[in-house]
Amino acid sequence: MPVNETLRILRTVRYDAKHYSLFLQAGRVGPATLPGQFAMLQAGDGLRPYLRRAFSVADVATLAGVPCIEFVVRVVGVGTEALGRFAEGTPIPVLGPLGTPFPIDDLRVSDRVALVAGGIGLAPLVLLARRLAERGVPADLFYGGRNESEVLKRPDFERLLGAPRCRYATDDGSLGRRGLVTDLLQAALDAGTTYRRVFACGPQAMFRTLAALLARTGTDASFALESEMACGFGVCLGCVVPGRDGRFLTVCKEGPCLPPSAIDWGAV
Amino acid sequence: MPVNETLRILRTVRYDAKHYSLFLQAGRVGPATLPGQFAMLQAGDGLRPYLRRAFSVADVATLAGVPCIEFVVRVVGVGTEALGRFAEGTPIPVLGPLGTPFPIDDLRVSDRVALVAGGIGLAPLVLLARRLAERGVPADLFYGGRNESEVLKRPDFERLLGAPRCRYATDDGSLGRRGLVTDLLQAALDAGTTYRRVFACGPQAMFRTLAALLARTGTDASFALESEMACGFGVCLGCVVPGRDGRFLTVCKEGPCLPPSAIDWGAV
Amino acid sequence: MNAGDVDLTARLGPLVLKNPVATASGTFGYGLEFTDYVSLASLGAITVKGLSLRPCLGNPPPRICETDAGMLNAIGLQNIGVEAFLTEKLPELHARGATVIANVWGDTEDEFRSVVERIGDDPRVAAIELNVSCPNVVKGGMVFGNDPAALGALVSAVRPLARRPLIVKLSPNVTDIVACARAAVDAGADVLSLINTLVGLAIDLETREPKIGFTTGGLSGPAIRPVAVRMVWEVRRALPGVPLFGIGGIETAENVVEFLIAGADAVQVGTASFRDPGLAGRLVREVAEWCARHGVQRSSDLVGTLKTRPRAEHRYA
Amino acid sequence: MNAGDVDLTARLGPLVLKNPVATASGTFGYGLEFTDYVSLASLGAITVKGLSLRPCLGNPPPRICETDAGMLNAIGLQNIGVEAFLTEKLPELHARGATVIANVWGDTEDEFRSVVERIGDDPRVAAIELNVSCPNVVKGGMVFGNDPAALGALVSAVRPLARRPLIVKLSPNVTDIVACARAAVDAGADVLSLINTLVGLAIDLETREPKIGFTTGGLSGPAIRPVAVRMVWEVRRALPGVPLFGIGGIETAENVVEFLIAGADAVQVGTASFRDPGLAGRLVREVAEWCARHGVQRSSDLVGTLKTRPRAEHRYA
Ligand SMILES: Cc1cc2nc3c(=O)[nH]c(=O)nc-3n(C[C@H](O)[C@H](O)[C@H](O)COP(=O)(O)OP(=O)(O)OC[C@H]3O[C@@H](n4cnc5c(N)ncnc54)[C@H](O)[C@@H]3O)c2cc1C
Ligand SMILES: Cc1cc2nc3c(=O)[nH]c(=O)nc-3n(C[C@H](O)[C@H](O)[C@H](O)COP(=O)(O)OP(=O)(O)OC[C@H]3O[C@@H](n4cnc5c(N)ncnc54)[C@H](O)[C@@H]3O)c2cc1C
Ligand SMILES: Cc1cc2nc3c(=O)[nH]c(=O)nc-3n(C[C@H](O)[C@H](O)[C@H](O)COP(=O)(O)O)c2cc1C
Ligand SMILES: Cc1cc2nc3c(=O)[nH]c(=O)nc-3n(C[C@H](O)[C@H](O)[C@H](O)COP(=O)(O)O)c2cc1C
Ligand code: FES
Ligand code: FES
Repeated sequence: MPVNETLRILRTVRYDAKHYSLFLQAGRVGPATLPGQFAMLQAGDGLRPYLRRAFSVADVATLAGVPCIEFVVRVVGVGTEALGRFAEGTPIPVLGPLGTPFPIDDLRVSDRVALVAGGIGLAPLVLLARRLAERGVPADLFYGGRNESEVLKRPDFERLLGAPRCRYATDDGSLGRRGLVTDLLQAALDAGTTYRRVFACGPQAMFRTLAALLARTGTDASFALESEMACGFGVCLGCVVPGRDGRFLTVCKEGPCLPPSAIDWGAV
Repeated sequence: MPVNETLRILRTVRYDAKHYSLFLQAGRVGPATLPGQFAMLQAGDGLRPYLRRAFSVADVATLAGVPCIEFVVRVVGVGTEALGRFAEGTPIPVLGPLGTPFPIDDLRVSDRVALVAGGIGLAPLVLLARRLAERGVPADLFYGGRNESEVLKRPDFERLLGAPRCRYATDDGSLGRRGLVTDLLQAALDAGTTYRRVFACGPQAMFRTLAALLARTGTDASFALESEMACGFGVCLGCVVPGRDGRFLTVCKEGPCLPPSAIDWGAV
Repeated sequence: MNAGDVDLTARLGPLVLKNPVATASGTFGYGLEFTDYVSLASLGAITVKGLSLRPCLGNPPPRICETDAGMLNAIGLQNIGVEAFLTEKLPELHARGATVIANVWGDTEDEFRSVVERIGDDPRVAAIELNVSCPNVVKGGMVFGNDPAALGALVSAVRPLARRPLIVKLSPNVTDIVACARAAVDAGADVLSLINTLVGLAIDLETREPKIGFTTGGLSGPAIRPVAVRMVWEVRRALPGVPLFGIGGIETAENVVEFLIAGADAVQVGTASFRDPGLAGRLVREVAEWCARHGVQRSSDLVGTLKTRPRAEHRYA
Repeated sequence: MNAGDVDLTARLGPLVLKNPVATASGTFGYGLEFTDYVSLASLGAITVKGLSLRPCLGNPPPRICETDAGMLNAIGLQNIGVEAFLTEKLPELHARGATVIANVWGDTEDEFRSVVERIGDDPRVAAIELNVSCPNVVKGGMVFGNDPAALGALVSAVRPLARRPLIVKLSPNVTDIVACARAAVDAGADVLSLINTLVGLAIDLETREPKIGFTTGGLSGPAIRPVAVRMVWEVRRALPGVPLFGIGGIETAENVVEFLIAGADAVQVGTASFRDPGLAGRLVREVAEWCARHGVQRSSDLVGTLKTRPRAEHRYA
């Protein structure tokens, strides 16, 4: 049951000119959030941006003892720009948690899963890693970014999953393997690793390659999709992706976490 | 010759919930400003407010040794609200100085003038008082406000003009006489004081009463008018007041300082 | 005066609402999505997503984009169909005490007639609103909405079948909104809603493709409010007896009051519900407070009270 | 590629501009007010305030108000008259190297003809722009602008007298912008400008009076951009050979490029010059930079390059 509340900024941590973490009071949204869910944040009360923006809840934790929600944000336009400039204490209207989370209830300690992140797609995987770790489900991270400095929250992943389980790919080879994150996963699969389920979040191109790859191996998967959203709770019907059955699926409600097999990748 | 430049906020001094002084770097606007002129300030780069807002240059001075321009602002809507909330150092686009200043070049030390302020209409009179003081022209201040706390910059006026020359009227009698500022002036005129020129700024109702009063006594005057402005430099033709001759006068260019005799008060 | 003492009743011909704040079709889902944020019973009315005879899949994405002070949409009228609405949504809406306006559309006159017939005299539907103005369809709405004669013909065809109060929602993409209003009223509309969205286009410069898959989309939000207020005023002035819903860019109680003064008997809140799903409920209270602060006993006393000045002709020097 | 290497030339039939960034009538005075902020010679063109035969006093205030992402105005076409313009302003504009578009209007067809005749073949006037679309007059513009037949008749009457390139500036307050465009072109317009302002209304709630003395005003600014871009695209698609000025809410180089892609050969910057009087000059440079960054050698290569997808009809489940 989503909550419409106003939460104050506790801290903003900048990674580089384009990336930051935004820590808000946890409010009622935080404790209710499952991995893969997101929230709609209003950046200021002006007309630009006009609509709320969607952000995965990256983590639910504490900051100096205060319960908080963390969002990891890449600056791409007015909304993400504005959200990063607010002072500590600024009240931010938050609607959440929203959407269908990653399916993890059926996982057991004997299962092994993969987390695949491309760029800012790391965001929903932090909380997922935390919950899997709490439940003792072993998870391998495959994380691709442009370069070392764009690979974010590495310490968190390595602490939660164990450093040896975290593998990286960068475009320039500055961290891990040079190349694509999907190559990393391919290599692992080729080496005979089998995964009970693959959880992924990243750019469209990554999803496409991954969907094809996983379809070939018949691996179960859940992708945390993105699309432009006006409402975030299933009423504008603006955020849809074409489904296999010819219908359109709402990314905000039926998603964001959807099995790639439900999507008509040819029509995306 | 107006300058279109960006000046940083040096300090914001709040008087009460509705009033503040905004100190900007003087830039090239400051030194060029004559009393009665104004500047157009852009409050943020968003869409609300969309247009710049007009503010009289209240003073040109220094703040901790740094040359500055001061604006005295009453909060009435989004623009005046936003301008008061910016942090020190925020760059503000400023266009100025604009408009026709108060006519003071012909004044001599043997002349005596009156400054009449109603409410936020004090703003342009501070710089005027400063220039008159510099030139040794004696000036009486008549300043009306709702109550004592809405009478702003009293120390400045009293230092520049001499405290005995400053008379106040408040609605509630909390400072000076209870009643209207025009009553104060009326009393002075009735007592036989004659003024070479009356400089005034205030709300419409004050202007009207004052115009009638001064027309009766045949006193020369200059009123710093206000109106809604889109451009501030004579091109939108949005800011006009009806003139005596049937034409419309631009408050931003032919004004803001206009002789009340030029205006068709019946049509305002 | 206290806000609680203000009479908010809005009378729109046969349709009487407990207050003048309703929600606009397509921006409030089927209502039930909002129960976490607002009490449906507290609203003047809720208008549900445009219903067609058969479930409609809608347009391929992208369907929406943000613009300055608004957004474009071309959802393509995706909906579950009138049948599913009546059986799956309406009972719960009714149980929750919502005053329900069924917004309906068709690709053809026949389809319009069939949807309206299907609703029949179901008392759980407070009124039927014909969307003759959706600009996002290839055939369908557009044709009816922008031509007074076609509009009149459509309303005439539907009117005899409509056994609930009939609202016609007008398109603003016309030269003469009064002609459209008159055509709808002459053909039997009980109430008019105005406005629907303005047709707009926004382009992705990198791909040189429209940001909306359908190319153009409907512009909504604060950007269009002055156009909407103007059209409400024009229609009110020309047809003073016709009840009106004002729609377009409403975000605040002041915006509601502006529409009432312009001549709307009630309003519908649209896009702003995306920004804040609890907005419509809050506006009911805030309109009451505004009235109380201004000594207005009945909000209906505000309706059509705009004082205009005579317009001068050009004067030359 | 460097910005300096980009060819910015804009060809609009007989009117060739050094770059596609012009200014819009009524938002750039007579040009000379801007010399402190921008080099007039650097602009594609400047369009001066609408000129009438006799000096016109304009409407009583209030004439303007801000709205969300824009403003309303009803200046009432105050201007110094064509005679004073030609003798007092044009010589200096010419000396400064400005490419001057004379925007003109009249209350009657005769007045339109007389203004155009008075300009004659003055080579210091690069083109004449007919404002048939100003919504702020009681008689006059409106009548011509919103009816294709009246518009065609007016342009036909003026065309033989116009000895400079003739631009017709269209009103967006119409059902069918293409019909208006076609009427103007068939009657001899060399170039079309679109759009003028949308008619809007805003109300002062305390006085219950319109915020604009004339009651309604013309809505301009970013709020109207999607409507303007759509109309440019519609006209371009229907009349691909007709040169177009795109106007409406332009603030950035990206906005200019959007209009070009939609089908405008050049643009006119309006209300945004009030916000920042130096804007138009900066946009010339920024458009060149945008082109350089995107490997576009000639800005005219962008014109009309919108890639649209086929529009699907409604699909039902
Ligand atoms: C469910 C969901 C979860 C998300 N989680 C995160 C997150 O954790 N961290 C993060 O940085 N971003 C996340 N995003 C993306 C984020 O919502 C967009 O980056 C943001 O809306 C852009 O807003 P803006 O005003 O900065 O940019 P705009 O000016 O609105 O847009 C800039 C560019 O980004 C594109 N864009 C806008 N919205 C989206 C979107 N939703 N998805 C993809 N592209 C978009 C636009 O088309 C445009 O090209 C998420 C999106 C969704 C739908
Ligand atoms: C030459 C000139 C000098 C000025 N000097 C000062 C000054 O020194 N200090 C100061 O506080 N204010 C001054 N003003 C008034 C100031 O410009 C307005 O208060 C401001 O524009 C309001 O902006 P806003 O966004 O806060 O309010 P808005 O939301 O724009 O408007 C709120 C209310 O104020 C009214 N309003 C808007 N603009 C004006 C205006 N220009 N004059 C009168 N009423 C207006 C509106 O009609 C509305 O009712 C001056 C105005 C002019 C024209
Ligand atoms: C996403 C979206 C979907 C809409 N769908 C419909 C619809 O199905 N039927 C209809 O009559 N109007 C529809 N509209 C129009 C709105 O009901 C309303 O008339 C318009 O958005 C203007 O109001 P606003 O500015 O408050 O949003 C839709 C609007 C939006 C933004
Ligand atoms: C204050 C003002 C005055 C205007 N006067 C004229 C005019 O005299 N003639 C004309 O053709 N258009 C006039 N216009 C319309 C503009 O030229 C332009 O078409 C319109 O404002 C849309 O562009 P924008 O959104 O960039 O302002 C005026 C616009 C404004 C805001
Ligand atoms: S964002 Fe509105 S339905 Fe998904
Ligand atoms: S404010 Fe534009 S002419 Fe005065």
